[in-house]
Amino acid sequence: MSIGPNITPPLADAPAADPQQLETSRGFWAETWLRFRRRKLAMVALAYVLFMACVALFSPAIAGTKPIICKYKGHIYFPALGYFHRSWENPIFVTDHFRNVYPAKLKESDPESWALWPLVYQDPQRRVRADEWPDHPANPTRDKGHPNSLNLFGTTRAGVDVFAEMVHGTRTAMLVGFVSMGIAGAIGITLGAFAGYLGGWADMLLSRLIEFVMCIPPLVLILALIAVLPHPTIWHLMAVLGLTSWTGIARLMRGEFIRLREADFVTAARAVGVGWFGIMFRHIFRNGLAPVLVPITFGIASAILIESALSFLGFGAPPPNPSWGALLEAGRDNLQMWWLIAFPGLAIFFTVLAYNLIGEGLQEATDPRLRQPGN
Amino acid sequence: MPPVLEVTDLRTYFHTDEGVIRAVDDLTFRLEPGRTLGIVGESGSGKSVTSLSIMRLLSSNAKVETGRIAFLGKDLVKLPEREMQSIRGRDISMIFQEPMTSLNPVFTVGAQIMEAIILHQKVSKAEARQKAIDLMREVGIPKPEQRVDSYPHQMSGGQKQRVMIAMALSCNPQVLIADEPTTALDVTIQAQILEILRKLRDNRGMAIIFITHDLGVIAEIADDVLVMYRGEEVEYAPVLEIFSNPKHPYTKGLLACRPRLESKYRRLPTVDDFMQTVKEGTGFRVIEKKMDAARLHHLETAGRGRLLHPKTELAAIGHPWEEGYHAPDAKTVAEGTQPLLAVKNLEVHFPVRRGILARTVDHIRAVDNISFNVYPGQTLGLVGESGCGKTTTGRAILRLIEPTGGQVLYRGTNVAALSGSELRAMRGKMQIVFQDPYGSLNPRMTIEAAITEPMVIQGVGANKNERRDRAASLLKEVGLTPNYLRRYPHEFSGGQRQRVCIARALAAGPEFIICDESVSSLDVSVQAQVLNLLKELQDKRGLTYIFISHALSVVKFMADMMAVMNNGKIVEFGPSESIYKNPQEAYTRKLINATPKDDLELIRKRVAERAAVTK
Amino acid sequence: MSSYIIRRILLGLLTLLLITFFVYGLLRLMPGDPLLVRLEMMDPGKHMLPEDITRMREMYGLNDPWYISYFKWLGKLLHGDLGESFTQHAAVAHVIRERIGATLLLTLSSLIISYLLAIPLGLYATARNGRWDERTISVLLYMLYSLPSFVAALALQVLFAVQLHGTAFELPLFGMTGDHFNQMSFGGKFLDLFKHAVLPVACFTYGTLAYYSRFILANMQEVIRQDYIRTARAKGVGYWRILFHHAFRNTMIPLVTLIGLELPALLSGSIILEQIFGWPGMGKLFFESIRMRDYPTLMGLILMFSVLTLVGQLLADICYAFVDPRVSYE
Amino acid sequence: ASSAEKPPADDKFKLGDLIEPFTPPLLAELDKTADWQDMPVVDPMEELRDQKKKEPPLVSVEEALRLHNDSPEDNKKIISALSMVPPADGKGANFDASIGRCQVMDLASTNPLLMSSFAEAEFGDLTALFIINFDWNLVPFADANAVVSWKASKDHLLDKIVLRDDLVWSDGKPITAHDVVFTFQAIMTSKIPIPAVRSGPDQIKWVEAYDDHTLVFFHKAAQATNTWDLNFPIIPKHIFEKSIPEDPTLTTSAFHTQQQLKPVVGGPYELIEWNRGSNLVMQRRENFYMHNGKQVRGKPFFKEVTFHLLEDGNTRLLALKSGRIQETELEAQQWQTQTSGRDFYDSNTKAYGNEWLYMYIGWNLKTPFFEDVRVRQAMACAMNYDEMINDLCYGLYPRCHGIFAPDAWMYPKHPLPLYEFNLDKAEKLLDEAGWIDTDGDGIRDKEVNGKRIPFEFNLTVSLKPDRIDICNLLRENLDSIGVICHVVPMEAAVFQERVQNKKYEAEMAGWGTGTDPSLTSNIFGTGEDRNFGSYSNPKVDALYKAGLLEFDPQKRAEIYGEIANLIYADQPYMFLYNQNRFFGFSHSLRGYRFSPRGPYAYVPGVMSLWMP
Ligand SMILES: Nc1ncnc2c1ncn2[C@@H]1O[C@H](COP(=O)(O)OP(=O)(O)OP(=O)(O)O)[C@@H](O)[C@H]1O
Ligand SMILES: Nc1ncnc2c1ncn2[C@@H]1O[C@H](COP(=O)(O)OP(=O)(O)OP(=O)(O)O)[C@@H](O)[C@H]1O
Ligand SMILES: [Mg+2]
Ligand SMILES: [Mg+2]
Repeated sequence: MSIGPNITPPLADAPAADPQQLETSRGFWAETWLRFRRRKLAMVALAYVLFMACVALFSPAIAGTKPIICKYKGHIYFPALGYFHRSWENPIFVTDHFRNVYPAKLKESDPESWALWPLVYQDPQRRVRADEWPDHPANPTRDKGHPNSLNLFGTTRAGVDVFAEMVHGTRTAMLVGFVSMGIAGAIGITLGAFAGYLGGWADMLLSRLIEFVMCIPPLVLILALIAVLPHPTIWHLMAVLGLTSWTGIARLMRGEFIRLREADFVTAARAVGVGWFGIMFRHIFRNGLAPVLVPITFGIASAILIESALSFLGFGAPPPNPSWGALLEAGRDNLQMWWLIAFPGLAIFFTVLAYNLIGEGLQEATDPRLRQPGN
Repeated sequence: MPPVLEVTDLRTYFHTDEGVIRAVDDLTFRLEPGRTLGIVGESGSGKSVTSLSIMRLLSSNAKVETGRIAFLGKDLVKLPEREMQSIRGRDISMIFQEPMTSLNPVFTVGAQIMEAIILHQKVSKAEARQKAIDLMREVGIPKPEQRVDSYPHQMSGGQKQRVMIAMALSCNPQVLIADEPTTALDVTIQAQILEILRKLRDNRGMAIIFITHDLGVIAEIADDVLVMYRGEEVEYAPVLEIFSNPKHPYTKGLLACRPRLESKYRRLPTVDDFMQTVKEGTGFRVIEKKMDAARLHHLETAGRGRLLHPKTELAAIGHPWEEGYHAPDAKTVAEGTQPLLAVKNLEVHFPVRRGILARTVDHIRAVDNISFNVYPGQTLGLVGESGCGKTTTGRAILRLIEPTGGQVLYRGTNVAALSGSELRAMRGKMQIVFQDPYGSLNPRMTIEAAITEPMVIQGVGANKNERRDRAASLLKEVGLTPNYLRRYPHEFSGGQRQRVCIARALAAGPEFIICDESVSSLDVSVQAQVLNLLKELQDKRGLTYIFISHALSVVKFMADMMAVMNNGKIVEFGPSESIYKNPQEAYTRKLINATPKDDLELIRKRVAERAAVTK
Repeated sequence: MSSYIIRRILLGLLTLLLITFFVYGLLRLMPGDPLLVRLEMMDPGKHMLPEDITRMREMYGLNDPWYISYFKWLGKLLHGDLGESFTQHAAVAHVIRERIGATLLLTLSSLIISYLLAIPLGLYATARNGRWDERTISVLLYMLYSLPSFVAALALQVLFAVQLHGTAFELPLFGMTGDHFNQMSFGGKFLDLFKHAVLPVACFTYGTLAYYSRFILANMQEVIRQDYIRTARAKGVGYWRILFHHAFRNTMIPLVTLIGLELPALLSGSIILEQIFGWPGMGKLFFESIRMRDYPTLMGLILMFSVLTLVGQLLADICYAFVDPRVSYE
Repeated sequence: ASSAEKPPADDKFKLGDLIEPFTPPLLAELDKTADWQDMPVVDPMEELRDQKKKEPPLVSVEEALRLHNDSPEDNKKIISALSMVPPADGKGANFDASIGRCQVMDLASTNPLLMSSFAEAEFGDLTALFIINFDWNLVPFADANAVVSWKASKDHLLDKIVLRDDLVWSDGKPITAHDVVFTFQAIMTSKIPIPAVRSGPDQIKWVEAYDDHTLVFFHKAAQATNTWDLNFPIIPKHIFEKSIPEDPTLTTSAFHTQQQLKPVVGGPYELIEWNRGSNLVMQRRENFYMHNGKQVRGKPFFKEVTFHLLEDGNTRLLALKSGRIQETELEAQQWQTQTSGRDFYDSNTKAYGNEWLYMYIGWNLKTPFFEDVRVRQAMACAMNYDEMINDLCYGLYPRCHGIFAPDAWMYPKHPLPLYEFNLDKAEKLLDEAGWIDTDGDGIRDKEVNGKRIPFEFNLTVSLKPDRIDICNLLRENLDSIGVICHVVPMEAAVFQERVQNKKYEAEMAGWGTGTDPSLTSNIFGTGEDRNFGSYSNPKVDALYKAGLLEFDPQKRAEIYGEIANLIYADQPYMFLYNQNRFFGFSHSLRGYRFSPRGPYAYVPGVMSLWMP
């Protein structure tokens, strides 16, 4: 230590202090991530979510009736992409009267052809019928589609494979949750923060806005939007969900800001000359995270259920669109077919669990008081 | 007599990302009923951790690695939490070092005291309330009937500290651990508190562990003294022994560098002038050192003499310039210089609210029509009874509280009229070190972030690395090591946090700083180091300070001009030396007289008194 | 404070005006026509004659632009008249009044029960955070959260109304009151209502537990590590008292916010559960009114929800100042 | 409450303002000129007893109750055994019994004039008084419980009805011809919002009460449907005479609110309790069947009838299984999967009836896609009917043969063959119609008005999963032949608006049957109200006109049969299936039988239910 008579003036002419053993320090969020990584359960949950994201991304390769890749009449095609968008499936298969049944037709129309098939020969949008695939009887319909070796999770009333539907439904489930809660979180946190921190007239106005949005029944709004939007899509649905569900987050955030804006460290930050933005989002926000994390984590999960309810109102993806919620809804009408509820229900449960574990982990990771190695 | 508390081989370590911190390493002491153990030591040497280990209130990353803490024969380390809980408060109670964060913000202080009373004594609510009021009166809180219903944030630092004391005393414990209980108290109140403690000790046989930096206080109250340095015990002996015949170089250094009202130094000596530590494996070795003459000369002559107000103004405030009366190197500010800060008729009133509709029934005149000037390069000392409005004045100057009335002119511009961005720019130049360092640090920001933030705002330092290096050197300046940069506020000791706050205030390169009790939790050596630093900066760059403190010796050392506040008003204002030499107000005189003395005579007298009592 | 409240109430009225105006616009924008959805339109035998449709359109004020209709509605409202339902053949006020009791019985008891359960659960979770018992409980709660209420309702119905039929534990399958309710004694009425309410309230409640208790846990964790908790422990305060008294009080701001947010739900009921249990609540009414584009009823309901929402927010804001002395509204 | 609103002066309430002024001749004059012919006056219960005598039960009651309803034969046996009614003296019937029934929808009103839903119709059957009614074959007659005699003039322009003098309202006041006149006038009042009941009575020119019991109806024109116009419920004049002008809505004034809860009725039961949204209790009316201490009409079988509002199918089934209700409608999958076990058959049985209710996919002929009949025929070939019937409909519904059911009297003698699933044929037809994939994107297209448009259309459907599944099946097939069909489920109101305003391309829906085939003219007649697809065929129009004026049943049947064939050939609709309705009954219930419009939409209907 260089405590001595020759006190080095700290500023102006301060020499670059010995930079040798100073590690570059991480930011708050980087450190949060570091602490998050130590929480086993949270990491397992995160892995689960990532796994689901992979399932969503590679769903056509997991379950489908269209080859992932095939060589047909001298060209290479990727018909499975048709599950993402119809136009990505080459029209040649329509022109050649494939009628969406590839295995036999491929051989029949071009004996030279070969194809790489998805893991499970099942379609999320239609029933697989007899003789499409060797030794593959038609999918059972009505209430006969108990889970079996060909239909792992059973089939729906119309004979659509539940496993395939769930695999492909992961896409919607993930997307809806993240996008809608992303929007809601962003709006809610920002407006709540402004209202709470600025107080006074800004609060009065923003709070009225919050109340205003709160009072609009979403059902009415959605139906009214149907009048305006000629073809509502899943993206509209996510936007609407996001734009209507931020009010709670905003109120909670506002409450935290009201509480924390009087805290001494905020006064200290003001004294240092930190601007309002810095105070709000560098100083207060990270200290008021706890109450909003909960609605956001639960919101991500419940968006999955809301999505199905809304697509049932004709808002969002049209019917053959595979979705967990739609399966549950179908199960509701026919409780005998327990598999329609059990599997999506489990998937939703795991998702709720995973998001919550992540939320818990995140909350604990943002608390430096819990900083301790190996925990 | 069997000891009430016996600590043997205590080792408390923190396990952190940065590795193991040996906060307490192999500590042994015993405490007998009716006796006081004073613990002194370097800031951050593990005093608080020791007391928290005894209370078993350590944070979750701390662990008592080895050792035994025997309370009446029971080993507290191994006691089930249930039993421990019944010991806390009733048998052992504690006054925490930082009263600001240790009080629950949503309960009135009265309720918090009453809870302790009801918990340990069979009394009704009304009785408890009465007792709480009595206790508050006893610890010197004015108007306790009104104050019981105050919330912590409505009280001054010293008042909160007294609430903590009242709370700890209310339980009538067998052992009282007082962790720097008087840092925020002015000397008169401090004397009063010490008196209470003494009485309790003598009448009830309460054993006290008294942690403090103020050797004067140690001299007044302790029977034995434990000196700690870097988590280890370096000396443990009866008080007279320590003062009359210190063995360890650290103790010697400590005794040598305590500031005295009558000291002549321009710079203060630190323990480093008396010893040197050498790393040795995981530990360290201390080598004694003698202060050389050159150093002593430097200490006595470095820097400028006192800088007083312009003569006309001195005359106006009743301290006309008299040649020869002042120190030979004292100067006055040139006539006609514009004051850096002019406070005119400043008033801050807090409403007192009652009832469901929270109607304002009265006002607390925290700052009541005060005016003064501070000239560039000057240090204004602000002293006064706890709760007299010092902090409020400081905050009002920076417009952190909107004043009820009056004006604050900074370089002639009215601070109240500044817009948001102008104000922010101005705040780069004006800084404040808060009285409550813990509360004023963002719990979720590393101190690196805390210190570099003002630099970013004021555009100091070109990039991240440069700023970090600057922060590191600032930390060194205030006596902390740069590898603390990545710690969070809660991972520091009280004194360390205080220094972090000073470093933060210095970071942006201000020209005017308000230091609100900024060195109260520092041991004398570190305190000296920090004070030296402040003076050095003043010399180099002409900084201006308002220095708020209870320690008159510190104020006298630092201040050119001095203001004495009482009840929100300035009762005396003038050159600090004149005021010390010749206090005009009875209140000022009382303050000066109550400063604890630590000369050997006095200690001997006290020891003799004690011996008589314990017989 | 009182001036704050008065100001808020005045502003609230303005907000209400804006909300109703906007929502009225939305209602009229919704595709669908209250006359075209009427069942008569689909009746293969008797159908509404075009002249009649025109006549009724005139009568219902559907020919006016929506803002004119809005002001007409508002004018009536100022006389305390909510108008007449298009589909229920009764005054809107009457229709709503008929449902309020049933809805409140369901929602209020559910709200109270869920907080009564969730608070201890949350506190318990705080105390035992990370241990196996807390983990088990929270996983169970998440499981309940993901269990669709229609499944739970059916299971409970089968168990209590069918399997336990004839035993002392039998509970009614549906409805809010038994047959000949009006002839029962006061105690009998109470018991009857109680029995009918058990299953719906249970279904209404279980799903919320996970959310509330997790919410409480999250906020408690923030507080439990503060220094003042250490002070309380040093005083020798018992662990549960620390949790409940010292820490919990400090989490009140978010909790009060949450309760304020939940307040309007008191009158919104639940469509699914009301359908399953044949409960004459507001959820069904609202849904039916939307389905039938019954504008007056919808406006009546929305006005009520809005008032409740505003009141909820106002109460929460006022409560902030009570639960946290640092918050003031001056 | 709204009485504060003062109507404009010229907007005064006037009873019967929609009736053209007319001075009826004296009765004696009429009797001279009319050439009265006797019309049937029937006691519906008696008729049912006669019918049962003609068709003896196929099995005994005990056997029927033991049967599992797994085939049409079983169904027939069960119905034949359990549709028995007690003898005229009521022997064997338990007159103290009460019945719990369920409704899927709440009543909106208890006023018979405001009746619109199924539940309201059933309530009307139990509580309201009708003069003219019809039986399970949809044959009209005058109800002998109310009428002494019914005569019609030979020119079909007059109907003379003499009421019985032992009829009283539930408040004891006699029911007279003046009540009928008053009701007619009320129906024909523009200020009174009577949505549906007015269609029919509006074809009546005048109703005159010549004395307390003698009524003459004057028709506007001689049409085969004239008697149907007399099928409206009667309301008490003494109750409404004063209150209607004050509150023409019939519902909102305090008096009317009270009337809603305790209406004065003329039917066999009266309302004693109505909890909106939950239940409704009716009690047998003493003064309906007793007059001056003498029984003058058949005693209604139940002491009390309760309607429970149960919207959830599972709850309904549980309620039946646990004996809380005695009868409920079943959903198809409940019939199929949840009512085959012992837990159901132990105390219940089930039965279904073939109804004249068909589901279709309707094309909007005004869109470029469907104006060509070949395209519509191609569509008809692109539906996998077998899968639809066997898988999606559980094999429970028969395929639809066009607008009339095969067992209807107006079904064509020589029906056209049904379309079969044949994608190759569909592709051929589409090619012929010019829908060819010219740009090689896999979607068929065609140049319309100089613009090339792809064959991509929306198929709107309401939010019913079974219907969505069927649309989806079509979508899948079309997709494989290069036609893009988006299935767009829509909320009911949106659906109705889009369809009724003809803003759609294709829709899936269904039609039930009216009482007379001529009623379908407003669906298929050019420019008619409900011709949402803008179908137009002059031949069909002409035939509808002829059918209305034809009084000979034989010839009428031929006319409508021809209409059915023409429409089937033109395919404005893709005809899917006839939807049956399924019911579960408690073992204790007897006397149920079905009609083409469901089990109770005729007389005696609900009144024939009883318990031993
Ligand atoms: N939670 C923690 N995590 C890591 N290190 C800690 C923590 N709390 C304290 N320390 C470290 O432990 C050492 C001892 O701290 P302690 O609070 O006992 O000091 P102290 O002697 O009370 O000092 P002061 O006089 O400044 O209050 C210090 O170096 C401090 O940095
Ligand atoms: N927010 C507030 N509401 C009400 N009263 C307050 C508030 N803040 C401070 N006070 C009161 O104002 C007076 C002055 O407080 P201040 O903090 O300025 O004292 P101080 O001189 O700094 O004392 P100390 O030396 O103890 O810190 C005290 O009596 C205090 O109780
Ligand atoms: Mg300490
Ligand atoms: Mg202070």
